Amino acid sequence: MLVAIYWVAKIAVKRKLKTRSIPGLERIDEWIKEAAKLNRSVFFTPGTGGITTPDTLAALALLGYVAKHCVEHNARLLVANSDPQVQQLTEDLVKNAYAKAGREKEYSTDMVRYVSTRQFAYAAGVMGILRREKPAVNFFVGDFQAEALQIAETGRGEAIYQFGGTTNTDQLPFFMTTCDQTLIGEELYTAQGYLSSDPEAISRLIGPDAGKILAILLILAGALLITFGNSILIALMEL
Amino acid sequence: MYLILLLVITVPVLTHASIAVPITPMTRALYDFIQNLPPNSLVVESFDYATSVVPELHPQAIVVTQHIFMRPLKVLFVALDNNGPPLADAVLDTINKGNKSYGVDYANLGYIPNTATLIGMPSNIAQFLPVDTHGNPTAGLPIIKEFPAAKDAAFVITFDDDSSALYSYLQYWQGSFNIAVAVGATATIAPGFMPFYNSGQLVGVLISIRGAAEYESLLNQQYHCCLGISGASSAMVALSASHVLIVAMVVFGNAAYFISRRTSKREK
Amino acid sequence: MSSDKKMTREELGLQIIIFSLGFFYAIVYYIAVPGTVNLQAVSDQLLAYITAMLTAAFAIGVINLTRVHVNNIKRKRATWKYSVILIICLYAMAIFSMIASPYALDPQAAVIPASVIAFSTPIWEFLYYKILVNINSTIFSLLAFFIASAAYRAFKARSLESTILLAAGLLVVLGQAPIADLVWPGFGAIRDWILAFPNTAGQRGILIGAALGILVFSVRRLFRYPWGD
Amino acid sequence: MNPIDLIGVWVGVFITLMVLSFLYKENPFFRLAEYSFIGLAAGYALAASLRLFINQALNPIFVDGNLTFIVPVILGSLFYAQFTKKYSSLYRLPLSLALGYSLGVTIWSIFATFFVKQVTATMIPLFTGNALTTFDNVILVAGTILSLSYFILHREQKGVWGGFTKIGKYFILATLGAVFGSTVLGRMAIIIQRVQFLVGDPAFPWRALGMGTATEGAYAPIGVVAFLAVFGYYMYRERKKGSSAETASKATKP
Repeated sequence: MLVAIYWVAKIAVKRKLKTRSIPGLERIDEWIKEAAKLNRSVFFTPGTGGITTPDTLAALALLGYVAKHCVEHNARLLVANSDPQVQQLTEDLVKNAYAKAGREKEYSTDMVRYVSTRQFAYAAGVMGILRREKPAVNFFVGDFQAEALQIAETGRGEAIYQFGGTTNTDQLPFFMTTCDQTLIGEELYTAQGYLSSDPEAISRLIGPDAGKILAILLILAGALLITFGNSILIALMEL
Repeated sequence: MYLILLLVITVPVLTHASIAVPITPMTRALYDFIQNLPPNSLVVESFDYATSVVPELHPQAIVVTQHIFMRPLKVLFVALDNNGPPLADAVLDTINKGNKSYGVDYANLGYIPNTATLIGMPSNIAQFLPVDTHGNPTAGLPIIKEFPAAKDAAFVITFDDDSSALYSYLQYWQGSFNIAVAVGATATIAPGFMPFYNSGQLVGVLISIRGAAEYESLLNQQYHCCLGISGASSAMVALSASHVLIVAMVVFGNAAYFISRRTSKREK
Repeated sequence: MSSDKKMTREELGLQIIIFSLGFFYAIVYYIAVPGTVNLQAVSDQLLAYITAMLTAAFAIGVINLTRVHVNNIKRKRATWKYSVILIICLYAMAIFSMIASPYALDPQAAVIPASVIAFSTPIWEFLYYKILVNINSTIFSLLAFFIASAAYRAFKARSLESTILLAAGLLVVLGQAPIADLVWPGFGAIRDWILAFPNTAGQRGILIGAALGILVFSVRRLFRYPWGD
Repeated sequence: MNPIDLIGVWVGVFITLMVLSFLYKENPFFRLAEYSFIGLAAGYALAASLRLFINQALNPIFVDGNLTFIVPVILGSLFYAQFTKKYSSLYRLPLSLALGYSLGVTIWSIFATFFVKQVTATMIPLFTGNALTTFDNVILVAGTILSLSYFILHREQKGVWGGFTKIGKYFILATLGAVFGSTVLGRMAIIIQRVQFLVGDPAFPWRALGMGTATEGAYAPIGVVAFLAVFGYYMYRERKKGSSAETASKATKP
C-alpha cells in the first residue's frame, strides 16, 4: 500500500498540479506586524500534548515560523507550555530565532514559560496570561483537550486575534467557533509546506493527497464489493 | 448572561424539582442485558475516570452497581485510572448492598497499572493482581477461587472518560475472549462510540448524567426503589433548563442578527 | 523549515539516532523471523530504558517554575506576592505528597517514622481533596459558561455553512434535553441519527486525512528534525 | 460532625467562588486560586513523577540489581544540562532518543489504527434491501469520501470538483456542530454538580470527592454568604479607589 502511495506521488510530481490555498496562513505575517505596531505581544501555546504527540511536533514547526517573524518585526513573543520537554524544545527554538538574527541579548527567560503539567492548572495559567498581558494575537495550535475552549473564550473576550489548529475532532468545533482562522485536521501538517513557499516543499504535499485518493478508491471498491456480498477487500486490509 | 445560566441551574437544584426522563434505546439495551444475565454470572466493573468527571460518570457507576447488587451476580471492581479504586469504594458506601458480602460476592481488585496486566487477567487474575485494595491476597478470596480467570466473566462495563479504556477492553477482552462490553461515557466522547453500538460490539452506552438518570428511573419502574440514589434524577430539571436556555439564546441571537441586518440594509 | 540548510555535525549525529530508533520501531512489529534474535524482546527492553530515561527528567518542571517565580520575587515584579504563595504551595505539597500521598516514598514506614506519616496524612488530604480537587473541578466547570457564550455567538445563520453548523448543533442540544423529548420524542431519534451517521462520516474524513498528514510528517522528521529552526 | 471536614467544606466553597469570579473579571481572588493551584499541582506531580522514577529506573538498579539501567539514568540526567550555560544543548541527546522512538511508534500505529481501521469500517453495503438502512449507509460512505476530498490540496476547489469538496465541507461542519452540541450535556453536568456543592445538596457525592459527608455539606451556604460579603467589600473598595482616582485626574486637569 505504501508503494502505491509512493507511485501515485511520483506521477503527480511530474505533472505540476495547481494547489488550493489554506485560508489564513498568509495573514500570520500581517498579524505579527500589527502586534508589533500596537506594541502588544504575540502569544503561542502548543497545548497539553507531550513530545510523543504528533500534533505537538507539528505545532513546534509552526512556532519556528512565528518566532522568526516575531524577531523580524520586533514583536514580543510569549510562549506557554504544559510539558517540561516541550518547554525545553520551545526555549531552544525561540532562543535560536534570536541568535540567527544576531540578537541573542534580546531573548529573556520569561518569554518561554512553563505553566503546569496538570491540564486545568495549565488552562488557568494561560487564561490568566491572556487576561493580564492582553497579547494582540493568540496562536493555540497543537494537541488540546477540554482546556481548548477555556483558552479560546478568554482570548475572544479580550478581542484577541486567534489562530487555532488541531486534529482532535472532540475539540475542533470550539476552535472553529472562536478562532479567526483554524487549521482543521490535516491542514495542521500541510501548513508548513505552504509557509516555506519553496516548490519542493509543496510538491511533497502530494504524498498525503495520493493517500487520500487511494483511501477514496479503496472505500468505494470495498463498499461496492460488499454490496454484492464479497468481503475480500476487508479481509485483505485486515491482514 | 453568565448570571442567567447560574440562576437557571440554581433554582431547580434548590427546589428539588423532578421530571420524567424518556429512556433512550442505548440505556434500555444495557439495563435489559444486565437484567437478563444468567444467575451467578461474573461481572467486571472498571472505574476508568478521574475526579474531574465525577459529575458525569459517578452517578452511572452508582446506579449500575446498585442494579448488579440487586441481581444474583458476582462482581469484581478494577480501575484503569489510579483515581478509580477509592471511587469504587465510595460507590459501595452509597448503595444498598443487600446480603452480599465482601470477598464472596464482590471484591475491589484495585488499579490495573499497565496493559500487560490487562492482557494477563483473562487467563489468571491472582497472578497479575496479587492483592486487593484491602491488602488481602486475591488468591484466597472465595470469588477468585470460583472465577480464577477473567475470561469467565460474562460482561465488563467501563466508566470511561477518554475512550482509551474502552478501546483496550474491546481489543484485549472482547476481541480475544468474546466478553460482552458496555460503556458509561462522558458526553464529549460518547458520539465516537455510536458506530460500535450500531455494529453490535457494545451491548449498551450510558451517556453522561442523563444516562444515569434514565437508568435510575428504569430501576424505579421495576424495583420501586433507588430514586435519588445517584443524584442524577434531581439534576434533570436543571439540565433541561440549561439546554433550553442555550436554545433560547441562540434563537434570540439569530433574531437580533436578522433584525439588525435588515435595518442596516434599509439604511443603505 | 527549508531542508537545503546544512546540518551541523552535532545535528547530524542526533539525526542518525532519531532515524535508527524511529526506523526500528516503525518496522519491528511487522518482522518476526523465527529462530533469529527476538526483536520483540529487544524492543521491549529498549522501551524500558527509554521510559526510565524520561522519568529521570522528573524535576525539570519544578526547576523551571522555581526559577521563574524566584526571579519574580527578587525583582518585585507586579505579581510577586502571588509567586511567593505559588512557591510555598509547591514545596509544601511536594513534601506532604512524598510522605502521605498514594505516591509516598515510604508507605511502609521503614525510614520515615509512622508518627510523621500519621501527622501528614490529614494535611495532605486537606491540601489535595479540599483545595486541589475543588479548584480543578471549578476550572473545569467554567466551560459550562464558555460553551453557552460560544454557542450564542457562533450559532448564527450567516451563510449556508454556518447554518449547517447551527442546525446540527441545535438538533443535538434539543435531542439530549430530557424536556424536549417529552415535547416530541422525535428529537432524541434525530440526535442519535446525526451522531451515528453524518457525524461518523465527517469524523472519519478528518481522521483519515489527519492520519496521512501525520504519517508523511513523521517520516520526514526521521530524516531531518529541525532543531531550533 | 467532623470540624475539619466542616472547615474543608467552607474552604472548598471559597475556592469555588474565587475561581468563578473570573467570569466577572480577572481579580486578586482568581489570581490567588490560579497561583496556588499551579503550585499544588506541581508539588503533587513532583512526588508522583519521583515515585515513577524510583519504580522505573532506580528499583531495577538497586532492587533487581540490573546495572544496565545506569545508562538511561545518566542519559536522562542530561536533560538538566539545559540549565547550565556551557553544555545546554546536551539535553538534545536524550530528547533525540525519545523523539526517534515516538516517531517510529507513530508511523507504525497511525497507519494501522487510523488509516486501515477507518477505511475498512467504511466498507459497508450500499444496498441492504431496507430503504432506511440503505440511506444511512449511503450517507456514511458518501459523507466519508466527500469530507476526505475536502482535504485534497492539489486541485483548486472549482467546478464540479469544487461542488464535491463543498459538500464535504458541509459534512465536516455538521460533525463539528454535532460534537459541539453533545459536549453541552457534559459541561452542564459539571456546573450542576458545582451548584449542588455550593447549596449543600445531599445529592452531591461528598464522600467520593473526599469532602466528608452531607451533614457537614449542609453548612456550605454559610460559606457562600461569607464569600459574597468579602467579594462585595472588595468591589466596593475598588469602585471607591476608581472614583477617587477619577476625581484626582479631573482635579489635575486644568
